[in-house]
Amino acid sequence: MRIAVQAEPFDLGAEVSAFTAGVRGAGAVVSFTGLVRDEGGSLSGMEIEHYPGMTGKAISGIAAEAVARWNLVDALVIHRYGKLAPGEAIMMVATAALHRGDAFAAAEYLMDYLKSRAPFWKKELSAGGEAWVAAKDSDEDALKRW
Amino acid sequence: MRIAVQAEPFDLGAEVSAFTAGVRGAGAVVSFTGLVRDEGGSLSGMEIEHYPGMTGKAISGIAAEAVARWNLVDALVIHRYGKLAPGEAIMMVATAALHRGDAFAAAEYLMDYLKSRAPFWKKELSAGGEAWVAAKDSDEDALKRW
Amino acid sequence: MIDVLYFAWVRERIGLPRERIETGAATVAELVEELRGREERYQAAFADLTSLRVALDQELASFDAPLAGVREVAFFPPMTGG
Amino acid sequence: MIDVLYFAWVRERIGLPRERIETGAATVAELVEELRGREERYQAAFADLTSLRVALDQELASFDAPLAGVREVAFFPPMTGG
Repeated sequence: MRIAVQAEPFDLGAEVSAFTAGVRGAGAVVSFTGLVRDEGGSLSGMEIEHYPGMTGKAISGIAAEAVARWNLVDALVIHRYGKLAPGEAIMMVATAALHRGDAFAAAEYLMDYLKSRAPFWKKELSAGGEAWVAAKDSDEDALKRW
Repeated sequence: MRIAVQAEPFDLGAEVSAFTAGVRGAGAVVSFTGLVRDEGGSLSGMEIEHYPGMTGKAISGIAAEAVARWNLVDALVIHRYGKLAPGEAIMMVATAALHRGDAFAAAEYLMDYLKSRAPFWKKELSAGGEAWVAAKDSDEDALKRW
Repeated sequence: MIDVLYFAWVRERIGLPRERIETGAATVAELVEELRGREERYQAAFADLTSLRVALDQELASFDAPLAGVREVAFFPPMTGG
Repeated sequence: MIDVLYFAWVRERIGLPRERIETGAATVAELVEELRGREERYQAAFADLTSLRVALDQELASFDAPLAGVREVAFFPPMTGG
């Protein structure tokens, strides 16, 4: 299980390759990548703040829960902070399991929990100024299914 | 939308990278990769037969349905046939959407339909001989949720 | 004349991947009956229709589908892709 | 003495990322009351507790949680990671 919280871009393809190469025995690998949307060209970028003392701990807890619950062969979480341009990858998760149902469920669980329980805050930057992204009720609701 | 049916191995990392680089405007990319399990070392490999005249058509139909239903920015399906060794990637799908829920649902839909509606048949090869993989009732049942 | 294709264990039981057949069968089910009457290996392949699937001109179909205008019939077990 | 951290718009409204506070507050809610009484900018930040979250020593907690033994309190809006 690897958890990385970093300002630097990550190489999505290399990460998915390396993760998959390391999970011999698994039958299913799911990856999710979150990208900065350009919102029809109105967004100039995004700035992500986080809580350094808590972030790694929170993500490790969420990932360990997913590994145990779906008996994962392995899991990976990378999340960036700082300034990002439209189209850039904000974060990724990967899960490996014997069967596809477990790999999918664990990846969705990771995303739902990272979204609302890992200490990151997004600010959208545009020509018109800056605005903190508001948490959506639907994201909080998404946790109830688990 | 790219559909590839091929005997050759594919480069998972390069495919995920290229797919993601091409979907500017999307906020979420999901990939799924199916690997030959080694079943605790008992499997020496897998042979996949397909119906060349039907395979591309069937996959295109399934993928077009997913793109329309979840308003995908793009979708990708690669499926191999022929002999594969344990640990090798059998196939992959990737989906890109504005939001994660759509990207996940479309990827699961693609997998459920490819599993039971695309004309591939797997044979497991082991020291003890060969055996066609039997379709599981659970795979047919999985279609009912869509 | 119609092309009949076999895949996976259906192909193995019948012993060939495809053949051209002259048939007056009006439906898939009638074609299956005709094939069953030919030789033991066809009986073995078509013993249990619930474990078989059929495609007409590369589209999944049912066993009661008509054969009129169809050029290619394929018989195979439930698919196991993905 | 306790370390109090602020993130996102809470940090912006209060105008600083962290401070050390001498407090006798027994719970988070009491600490919030104390901060609100200080200056307008704290009132602005803590106006609506339903839009705030709190962590004690880097673990999410509720506003009625006790502060005994806690070294670090963090206030922030609902998270928007992923």
